[in-house]
Amino acid sequence: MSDVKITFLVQRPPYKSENPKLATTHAMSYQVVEILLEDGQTITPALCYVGEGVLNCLKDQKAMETYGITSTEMHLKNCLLVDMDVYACKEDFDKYGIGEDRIIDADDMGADKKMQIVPFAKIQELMETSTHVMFF
Amino acid sequence: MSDVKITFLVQRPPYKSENPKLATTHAMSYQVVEILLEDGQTITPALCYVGEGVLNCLKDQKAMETYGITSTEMHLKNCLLVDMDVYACKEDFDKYGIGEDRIIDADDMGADKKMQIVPFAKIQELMETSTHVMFF
Amino acid sequence: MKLGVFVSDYKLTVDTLDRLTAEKLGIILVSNGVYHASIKENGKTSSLLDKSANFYALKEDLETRGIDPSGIDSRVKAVNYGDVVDLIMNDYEKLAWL
Amino acid sequence: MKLGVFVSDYKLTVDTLDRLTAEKLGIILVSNGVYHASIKENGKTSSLLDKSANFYALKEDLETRGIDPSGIDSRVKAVNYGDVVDLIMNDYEKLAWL
Amino acid sequence: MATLTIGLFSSLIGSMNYDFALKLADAAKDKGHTVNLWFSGNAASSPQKGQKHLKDYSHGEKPLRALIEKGVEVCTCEACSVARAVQKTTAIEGVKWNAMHWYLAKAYSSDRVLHIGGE
Amino acid sequence: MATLTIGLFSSLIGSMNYDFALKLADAAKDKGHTVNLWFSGNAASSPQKGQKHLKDYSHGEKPLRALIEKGVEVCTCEACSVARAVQKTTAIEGVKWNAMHWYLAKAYSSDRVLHIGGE
Repeated sequence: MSDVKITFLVQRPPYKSENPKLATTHAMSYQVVEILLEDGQTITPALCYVGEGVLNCLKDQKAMETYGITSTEMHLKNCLLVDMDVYACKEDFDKYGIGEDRIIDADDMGADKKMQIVPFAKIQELMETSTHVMFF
Repeated sequence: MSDVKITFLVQRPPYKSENPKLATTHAMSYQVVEILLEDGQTITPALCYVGEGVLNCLKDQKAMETYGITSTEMHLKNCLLVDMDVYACKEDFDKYGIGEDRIIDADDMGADKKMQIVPFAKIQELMETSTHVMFF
Repeated sequence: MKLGVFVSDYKLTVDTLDRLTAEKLGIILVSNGVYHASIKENGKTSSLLDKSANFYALKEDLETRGIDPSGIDSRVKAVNYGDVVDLIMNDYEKLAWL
Repeated sequence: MKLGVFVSDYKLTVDTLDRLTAEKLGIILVSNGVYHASIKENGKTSSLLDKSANFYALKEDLETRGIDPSGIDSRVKAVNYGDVVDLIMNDYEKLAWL
Repeated sequence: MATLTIGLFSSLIGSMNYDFALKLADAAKDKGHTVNLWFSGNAASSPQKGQKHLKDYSHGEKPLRALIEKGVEVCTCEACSVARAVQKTTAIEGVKWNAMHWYLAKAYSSDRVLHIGGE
Repeated sequence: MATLTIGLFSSLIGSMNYDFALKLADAAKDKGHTVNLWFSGNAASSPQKGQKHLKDYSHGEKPLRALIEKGVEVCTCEACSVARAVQKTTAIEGVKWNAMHWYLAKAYSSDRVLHIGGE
């Protein structure tokens, strides 16, 4: 039994580049990675939003209506739905004046998980306890 | 007889994106554009470097030796060789402490033209007297 | 000159817009540029909006990012693609993209 | 943690590097990041170099941009691709790219 | 009615500049203007035929074909395209192939030029 | 000797991150390390065969083939590639096609992961 932790750190706003979205889809793939690993081997992702990256977490993104593509919001909801740990930096929400009412949840999809709003120190700790970090 | 002036404004350093190079090649094509125009119609490009864009103008770029691609320096030399007007912002060279000895020329290729180091006000004037501007 | 500048990013790495002057300046916020119309940092609106210019923000790009066009800064007018075409053709002679 | 950070740009739009801490921090300047090792703005060297870290700059990327590796800031060591591999394998456990 | 030339240098997927340019071209055409569209830089890989339309990704082929159908002139920079392994034989029909002077010549006769060269 | 996995998300031409990743992979392999290379995002258009090698443009096909020859495992994100009209049938031989969990599985067994996801 051996687990490898990976921190996916999103530092940039959505849509300007594909990378913030790819952070969600890459992290999500931990769900199926076992088919390429040995028994008992697992990967645990932590998906973290810091800096302008927290702008990914605004709800009511209408990318499907406006441009016909899946919104970053929908990707994030899917992450919560499969019980992934998703963290966003409290200091940055405060800096941008983003209240909890504007932050994505997946309640309507029946998810138990919520986005975890944490101080940057917690994200630092996640990086320290991870085997690998990936900055998006 | 009618001339259309286009200001090509390069604001970004070389190699990070292809665009600063594409400014030189697009401007250069004024040389052959007459085959698509009527008699007496001409285009006059002004290629201008401002902000971090002036870092394109450093000489001794060894992109061919290191990565096997034509350097931005070589593209700029070719522009001077065909007598294009190339301007760079004096304030920005001063800001970055770049002396004339470090700035590209095409003397070795027999070019008569030199890069014209001008105050930003001159570049502003070029934009004002142009029909179109293209920011790279 | 009558210059329409498309601002497509939030954190700009170029300062050209701060340096140039235009008798008539239009700033059209598109893509991540629309955050300038909506996001306050530490309670302050974007300094871009302090410029002497007419401001527009593309509705589709606001909505894509979860921003309600009716709630943006009062100095900025929400416009759609058709409006942008009219701005380009009727109000500004030269166009720049940042 | 022992963290190696690749800085690939000159004007950074992200501030993550300013916020994180590491017991051992290596900053490897590549692509346009190499300007931090060479360009002074208004006579001042890049504030990046004031960080408590070991600094490296990729020779190939300096030379591509017309910068002589022998003339860079004394706090920065010029390295080649093989050296970068050794830094990755021997000196830093986690790697980040900015 | 006037003429607008759009120069696009961004990739099909990623920045959404591509989506912007196509929607703007469409809106201008709908208002009766003449529209030209030039692809250079990373936009020059976008005339490749056979893009699979997945909902997670921006898609260009269908709207590009619709623009051409509507009479928008679309041209790609040949050198930029072939360096990216896009060949005329496997490219979207109706896209013209030319060199950079095509863009300058269109700019010559355009009332407005929007050069989308950021990134 | 150790294992390095590089994840690359940048386009073939443009940022020079692609050139960097290929040169780093080559240098690591030369030192006897095991190297894996994952293409996603705009890098996923780079396995397209038939890139014309022009001196003005970065070129990936030849160095990529050389890396594969040397034993570097290269894999592209299938969804990212097909959305960009890159098909298996016209892709560079030896490049694997898989989904994102390939990258995570390689990361699992790697001593070092360099994720080049900027831009």
